Amino acid sequence: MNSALFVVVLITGLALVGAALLIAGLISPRSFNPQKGEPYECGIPSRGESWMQFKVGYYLFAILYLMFDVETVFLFPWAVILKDLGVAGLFNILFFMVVLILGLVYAWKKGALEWK
Amino acid sequence: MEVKIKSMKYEDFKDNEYIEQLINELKASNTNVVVGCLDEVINWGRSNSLWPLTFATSCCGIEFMSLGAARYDMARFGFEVARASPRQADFVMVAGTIVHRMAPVLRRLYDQLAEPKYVVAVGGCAVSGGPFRKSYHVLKGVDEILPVDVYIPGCPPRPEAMFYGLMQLQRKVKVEKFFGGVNRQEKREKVLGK
Amino acid sequence: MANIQQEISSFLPEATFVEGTILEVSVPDAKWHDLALYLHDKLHFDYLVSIVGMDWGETLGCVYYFTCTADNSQISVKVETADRENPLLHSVTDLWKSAYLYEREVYDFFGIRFINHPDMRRLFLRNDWVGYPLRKDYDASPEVNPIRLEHEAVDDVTHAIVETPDGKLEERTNTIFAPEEFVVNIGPQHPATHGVLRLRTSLEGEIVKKIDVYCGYVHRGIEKLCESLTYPQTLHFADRLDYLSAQQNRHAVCLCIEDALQLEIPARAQYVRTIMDELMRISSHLLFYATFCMDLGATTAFFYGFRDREKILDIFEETCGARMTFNYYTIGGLMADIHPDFQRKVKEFCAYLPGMLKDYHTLFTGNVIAQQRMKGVGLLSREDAISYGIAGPSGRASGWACDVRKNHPYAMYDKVEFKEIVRTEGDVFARYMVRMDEILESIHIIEQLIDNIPEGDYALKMKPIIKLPEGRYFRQVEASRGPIGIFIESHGDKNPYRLKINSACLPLVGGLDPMCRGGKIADLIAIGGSLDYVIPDMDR
Amino acid sequence: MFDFSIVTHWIDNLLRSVMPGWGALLIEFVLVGVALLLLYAVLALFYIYFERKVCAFFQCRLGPNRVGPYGIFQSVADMFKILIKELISLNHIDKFLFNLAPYLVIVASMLAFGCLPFGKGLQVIDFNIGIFFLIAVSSIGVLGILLAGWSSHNKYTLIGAIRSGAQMVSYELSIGLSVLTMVVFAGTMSITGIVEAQNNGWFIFTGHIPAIVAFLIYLVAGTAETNRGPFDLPEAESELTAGYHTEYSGIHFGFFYLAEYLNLFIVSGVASLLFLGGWMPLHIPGWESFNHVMDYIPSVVWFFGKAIVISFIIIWFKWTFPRLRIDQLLRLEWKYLLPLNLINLFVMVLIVIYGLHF
Repeated sequence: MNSALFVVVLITGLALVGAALLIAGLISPRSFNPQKGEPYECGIPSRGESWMQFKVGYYLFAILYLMFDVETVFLFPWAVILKDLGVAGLFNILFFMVVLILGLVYAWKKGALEWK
Repeated sequence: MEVKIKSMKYEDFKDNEYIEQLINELKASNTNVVVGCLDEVINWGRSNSLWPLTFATSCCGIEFMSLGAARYDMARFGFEVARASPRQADFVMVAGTIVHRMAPVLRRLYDQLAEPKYVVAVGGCAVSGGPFRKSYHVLKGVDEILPVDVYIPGCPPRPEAMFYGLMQLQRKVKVEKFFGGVNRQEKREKVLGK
Repeated sequence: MANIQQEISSFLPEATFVEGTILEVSVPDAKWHDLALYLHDKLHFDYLVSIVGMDWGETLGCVYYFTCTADNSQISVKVETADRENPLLHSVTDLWKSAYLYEREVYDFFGIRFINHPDMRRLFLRNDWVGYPLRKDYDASPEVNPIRLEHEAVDDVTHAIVETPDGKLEERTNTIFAPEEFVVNIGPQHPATHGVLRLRTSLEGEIVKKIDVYCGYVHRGIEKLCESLTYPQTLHFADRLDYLSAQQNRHAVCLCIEDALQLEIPARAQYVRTIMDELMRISSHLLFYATFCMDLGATTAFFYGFRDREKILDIFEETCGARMTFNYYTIGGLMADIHPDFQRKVKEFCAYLPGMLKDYHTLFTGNVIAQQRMKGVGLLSREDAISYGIAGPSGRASGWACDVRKNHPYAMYDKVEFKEIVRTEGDVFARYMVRMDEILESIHIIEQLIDNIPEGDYALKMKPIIKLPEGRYFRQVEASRGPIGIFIESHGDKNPYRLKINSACLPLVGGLDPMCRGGKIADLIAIGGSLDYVIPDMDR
Repeated sequence: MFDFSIVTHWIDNLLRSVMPGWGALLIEFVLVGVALLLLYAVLALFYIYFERKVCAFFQCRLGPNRVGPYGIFQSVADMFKILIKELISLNHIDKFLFNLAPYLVIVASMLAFGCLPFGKGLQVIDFNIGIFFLIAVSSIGVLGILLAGWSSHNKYTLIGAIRSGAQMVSYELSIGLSVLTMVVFAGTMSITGIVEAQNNGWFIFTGHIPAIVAFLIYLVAGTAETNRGPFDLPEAESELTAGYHTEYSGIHFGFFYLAEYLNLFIVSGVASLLFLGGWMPLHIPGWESFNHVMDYIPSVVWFFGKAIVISFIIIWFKWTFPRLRIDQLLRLEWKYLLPLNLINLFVMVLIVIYGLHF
C-alpha cells in the first residue's frame, strides 16, 4: 500500500509540473529575436563559453561529506535499536565514530576545512 | 466595459485617450463570453502582479527605490518582487538617462524580457532626453529604441507620480485582450529564419 | 608658496609661473616627467587631485592639480602640446595611481595619448566613437555618431605607447584577460553596482583575480553642455551629478564662481548653506546605510534607512520644493528664504535621529555575520588611498585626514566645532563606521548653527548675465562621498570656456581592483557597497 | 481527538461496496493525488502571502493590500500571471537537463510533502523508515538546483549552482545528525511512531538539553537547506542577480518559487514533527483537565499551527540577518555545527542509555 502511495505522490508531482507546463505552453505568448535566446549577463554579451574549466574550491568538503554521510547511514539502524543494545551498543559504535572523528580532526589540522 | 482599479475612481482616469480607444475597440469586437471571461481573469492576474526589472541609471533610480521603501511601499499594489533577471520581470522602468553606450544594453535587456512585457519611461531623461537633450552622448527619449507604454514626466518624478504612471500601466493591461491580442505566438522559423 | 616657486625654478629653470590662489607652473612636456618626479619625491605633493584636459585652440594640454597631504598646500602644473594631429604627453601613472583613470579620461575627451600609460582605451565613450567630444572643433552632428544598437566589440588587449630607454616611442599591446580566464560581467544592470557601472571580473572559482572597470554607461556630457550655457544655467547640472550630494555639488559650483567674482555672501546664506550641506550629508549616509546593508543581504535595514531619509527629504521639500534636484543655491546666496518651519523641523529631526542610529547599530552593526563580512575585508592602506586619490569618508577610513571642511574651510566650517572622523583600519568596517559616525558629527554641526541663523538678506542681487574675469579657478567642497572639485577656465565671456567637474567617485573605482583581488565575489559586493560610489557623478 | 482515518476508512468502505477493489483503489489514489495537489498549491499561495506580509511588517510597511481584502489574493494574481508568462527558448542550454530541473525540484518537495503527518490519521506515505525516506527525498531538490544552474549556460547560474552544491554537502550532514539525535531518542524511524511517542510531552521538553540543541541546529541547517536567507547564497540577489534560476522564465521560474516556499513548510513541518510533537496537542503530565481541553483542538490545527510558527522564525531569520559568505558558511558547518552535533549525539545516547530524560 505504501509503495503504491509513493508512486501516487510521485505521479502527482510529475502531473503538477507537466500540466502547468502544458497550460503555459498552450496559452503563453511567444516572441523571438536574435538576442532573446542568448545568456543574460547584465545586458552584455557573454565572453566565451560558460561551460569552461571552473575552480571548485570545496572538493575536499565533498569527500569529507561522503565519509560522514555514509557514517550517518550506518548510524540510523543502530539508533533505532539503541535502547535494546544498551551500553555495549554504544561502545561498539563509539569505536566506529572515533575513527571518523579522528579523520575530521586530521582534515582540520591539515587545513582542509579552509576555503582556498 | 469599465476598468476597475481599487481606490481610483474611473472618472479620475478618463484623461487617457489611448486607453479609451482600446476600450472602444474592445466593445466593438464582440468577444466570445468564455474567452472574454478568461481574458478578464488573466488580465486581473497580470495587472495585479506586475514585477519590475531592477533597472536604474541615475536620479530617478533613487526615487524608484523610495517607491519600494517604507513610506510609499509599492508592494501594496503587487509591484513588489523586483527581479534582477529580465526573464522573470514584466516591465522595465527606464529610470534615468540612457546614453549611447547604454542603448544596446537596454535594448538587449528589453529583448530578453519575457512576453508580455511593458516599458515605462520614468523622468525627463527617459521621456525626451531632459536637461541633457543637447548632449552628444544622450538619447533623446528612450522611445527611439524601445516601444514605450507609459511616460512619467518629472525630474525626477515624485513617487506619487510614479504610482500614477504604474496605475496607468495597470489600466492598460486590464483593457488589453489577452487571447488574440497579447499572446501572439510567433513562429521561431518565421522570425529568425532558421 | 614663494618657497616652492624658488625650489622649482632652481630645479627646472625653464618653468614659468603664474601666481594666484593656487600657484601655477608651466613646463614643456619634455621636462614634465622630471618635474613630476621632483614634485612627488622631493616636495611631497603625493595627492593628485585632478587632471584637467584642455583645448586652447592652438594647443592641447593638461592642467594638473596636486596637494601635499602633509601641509595641504596646493600647486597646479600646466603642460601643453602644439601637435593637434597626434598629441602626446608623458604619463604620470607610475607616480600617482589615480592618474590611470584621469589620463584615460583626457584621452577619451581630447585624444591626447600618454606615453608609458599601460592602457590607452576610451573610458566613457564607446570604443568605436568618432572624434574627441571636448575638443573645440568636435563635430557633434548625430550622423557622425548615430545611436548604435549593436554591442561594441570588447578587446582583451589594449594598446600602449612606451618610451624605450634610448628615447624612442613604441606601440605595445598589453593583455587584460587571457582567453582561458573565466570573465563575468558584473553590471551594468546589476542590483549591487549602484547604478550602471560595469566590472569585468575574472574569477577563479569564487575568488576575484582581476577587475576591469568600464564606465560611461551614463556619461551625459555635462562638461561639454556647460560650455554653451551661462554660469547661472550651469548650476542645475550640479544637482544631477551626484544626486545624493546635490546641495554640496551646487555649493562647489557657486563657491568657484563666487571666488572668481570675489563676492561676499550674506551670513544668513552661509548658515543655511552649511546646514543644508550637512542635512544632505546625513541623507546620503542614510542611503549608504540602506544600500550597503541591502548589498550584504540585510534587506530590512534598507527600509529603515529609507524611512529616516524621507524625513530629511520632507525638510528639503518645504524649503526647496523638490525631493531630489533642489535648485536651491544660486550665485550670491540662495534661491529662496528658508521655510518658517525649517528650524523647528530640523531641531526635531536632530533630536530624533541619534535614537534611530542606535537601532541601526543593534540591527546591523552588532550582528556577528555583518561583522565577519566587514572586518578585515578590502584593506586599503593610507599610502594607497592617497595614491589612488580615494578621499572622502573612504579615505578617512584609511587614516588619511582629507576633509576639505577642515583643510580649506568654506562657508561656516571654520566657525563651528566638529571632529574629523578618522579611522586607521582601512577595511570595509572602517568605511562603514566612518559614515555612521559622520552622521552624528553632522548633527552636531547643525545643532550649533540652527538656533543662530542671522536675520538679513538670503542672497545678493546678481545680474542675470555674469561674466567671470579671465583665469583658471579651482575650488573643492567636501561632498558626501569626498571632495568635489570644480575647475573653471574663463576667457571673460558669459559662459565658461571649460568647466571641469572633478568627481569624488571616479578615483574610488580606480582602487577597486587592488582592494578586491584575492577576495570573494561577496567581498567585491561588500567593498563596492562600502565605497558608496554614485555612477552619474563618476560618468558626468 | 478526531481520527481522520475514520473518514478515510469510511470512503474506502463506501467505494468498495459499489465497485471492485481495484476500482476503489484507483479512485482513492486519484483522490489522494488531487487532495495533495490542492493542499500543495494552497499552502504555497498562503506562504507567499504570509512571507510578504510578515516581511512588510518587519520593514514598517503594509505589504500587499489592494488585491482582495488585505491583499490575500495577491499570490493568486501572481500565480495567474506567472502561468501565462512566456517560456523563453534559449539557445545554448542543455535542453534536457534544463527542463528536467523543475521536475526534480517539485517532485522532491512533493514526495517530502507526502510524508508529513498533517493530522491524526492524515498521512499519505507512512514507511517504517519514514524519517529516513524524508531526508533522502528532500535532498533530491538540491540536485534540481544544481542541474538548473549548470544547464543554463550562464556564468551566474553556474556560480549559483556550485554554491548550492557546497551548501548541500555541508548542511545535509547537520540535518542528518540532528535528526539522528532525535531518532536515538525516539527509538523509531516511523513518522507515526515518532508522533505517538510524544503523547506524554514533546521531545523538545522531554529530551531537554540535547533536544534543544538539536532543534537549534536543525533550524539553522533547515534554513540552509531551503536556500533561504541568511543562507541564500545560490540565489544571492545582490551578487548573482538571480542566482541559479536567472535563465528560467514564466512557470519554469514559478516552480522554483513554489518549491522554495513549500520547502520552507516542509522544513518547519519536519521540525514540528521531530521536536514539537507533530499533530500532538500540548500535553503536560499530571494536568488532566488541561490535556483534555487541548485534545479538543483538532490535530490539523496543531500541526499547521506549529509549522507556521517555525516558518515565522525562519522568515524572521531571513529578514534580519545579512547574508553569509561562502567560506563562512562552510566554516560554520564544519567547525561549529558538526562537532557540536557529534557531541550532542553522544550526550543524547548517554541520556537514552541511562534513562536520564523525563
